[in-house]
Amino acid sequence: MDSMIVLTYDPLSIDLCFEHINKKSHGGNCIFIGTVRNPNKGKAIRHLDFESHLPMAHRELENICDQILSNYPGSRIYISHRLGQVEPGQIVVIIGVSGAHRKETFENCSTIIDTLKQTVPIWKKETTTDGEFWVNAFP
Amino acid sequence: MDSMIVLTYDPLSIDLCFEHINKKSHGGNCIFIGTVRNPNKGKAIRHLDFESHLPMAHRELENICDQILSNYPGSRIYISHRLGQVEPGQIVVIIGVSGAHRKETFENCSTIIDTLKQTVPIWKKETTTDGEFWVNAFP
Amino acid sequence: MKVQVVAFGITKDILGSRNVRMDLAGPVTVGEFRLILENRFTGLKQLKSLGIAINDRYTRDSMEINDNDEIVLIPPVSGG
Amino acid sequence: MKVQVVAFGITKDILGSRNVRMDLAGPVTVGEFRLILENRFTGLKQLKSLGIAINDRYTRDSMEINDNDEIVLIPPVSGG
Repeated sequence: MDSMIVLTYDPLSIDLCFEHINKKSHGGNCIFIGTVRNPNKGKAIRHLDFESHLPMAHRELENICDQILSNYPGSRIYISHRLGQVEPGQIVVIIGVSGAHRKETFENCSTIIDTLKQTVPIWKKETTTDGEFWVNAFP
Repeated sequence: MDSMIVLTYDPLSIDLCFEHINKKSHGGNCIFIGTVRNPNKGKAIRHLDFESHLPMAHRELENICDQILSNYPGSRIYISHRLGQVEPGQIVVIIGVSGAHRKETFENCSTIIDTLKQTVPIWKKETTTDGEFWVNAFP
Repeated sequence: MKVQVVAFGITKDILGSRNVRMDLAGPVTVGEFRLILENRFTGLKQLKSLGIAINDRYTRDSMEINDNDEIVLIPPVSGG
Repeated sequence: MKVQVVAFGITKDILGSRNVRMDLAGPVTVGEFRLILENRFTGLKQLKSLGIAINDRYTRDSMEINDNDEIVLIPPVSGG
């Protein structure tokens, strides 16, 4: 299986990501790890809450993987995103890509996180010392 | 300490890398992991052997870190490279970069591994089923 | 015609519930449905965008809504 | 004038040893030293490049070598 997608309320694991993407015929593995930043844009973050519409999120993430695997056959991809409440410093998202050439692993890993942020039905609510805010909801 | 450099005969640890670079004020962490590829360019690899001139390698890696930290103050950088004999599938190098913005973590991580391969006094000998070869020695 | 509306993110707060059952009079397109919804829940008008999926597929405004469709509200996403 | 040569990577195989002690007659630049070395160890001529560091600093060919310098041979690097 060349791609693995994990949407979970449990803590994410970088080791599981590397275990999935590491392949003897590949020399390069790029992993992006997004964590809860505090402060964020000047606001003191207490925690974040993530929710997702799981069937559509899975399908959208599979589309992203298929797109990359069709351009870079044999790549391995691991995408995991945390759901529920996440504390400052904890991991929100792990994207891992392995491939024969390191340049493409950087590019594909970067493309996946960019696309995930733009198209995948996952929503983030910030709880700050000033209250609760759904991120990116308003113009 | 914003940068950490580890040149070691022991197995490398992705967890130690993430532990060093993860910082609450940073949201983005990019980690590149290079492993021993087998086969490599059509040759069946038994193992690799790495040696280094440690004082110059450390100084050169510190220069690379200083360069990035002067352009992106507050970034955290972790560079580790394995020495001695390394088997197919095992980790040779781990480069981790964290920063406020994810774009720069990808770019800086990619720059570090490119520069390491070009300038740092580390040498790799391939032991294949055909014999032993110092990589990149001849035109 | 009855439809089930499922609201995520900020739309759940605006509708006051994850699931809202609605009665629609006669055939309605996605575009018309969005207007009906925005009139009933005016907070929706302030969102940066409001995608509508039917039976877990993204839609165009010209698409017809059918009886018993599950309509998912997709406010601006913010994963990662 | 005596210098200590330290050979890494393929240069260790060509010199037959990690450390080689050499006697040089009179003042010698890095460029001249490279020629002396390549004449004694002809395999060095085939390398893609051969950097020379003195006391752990990279050098230019015009630099003078001093008595008791440690001279490090840097064949093409291949880390990562």
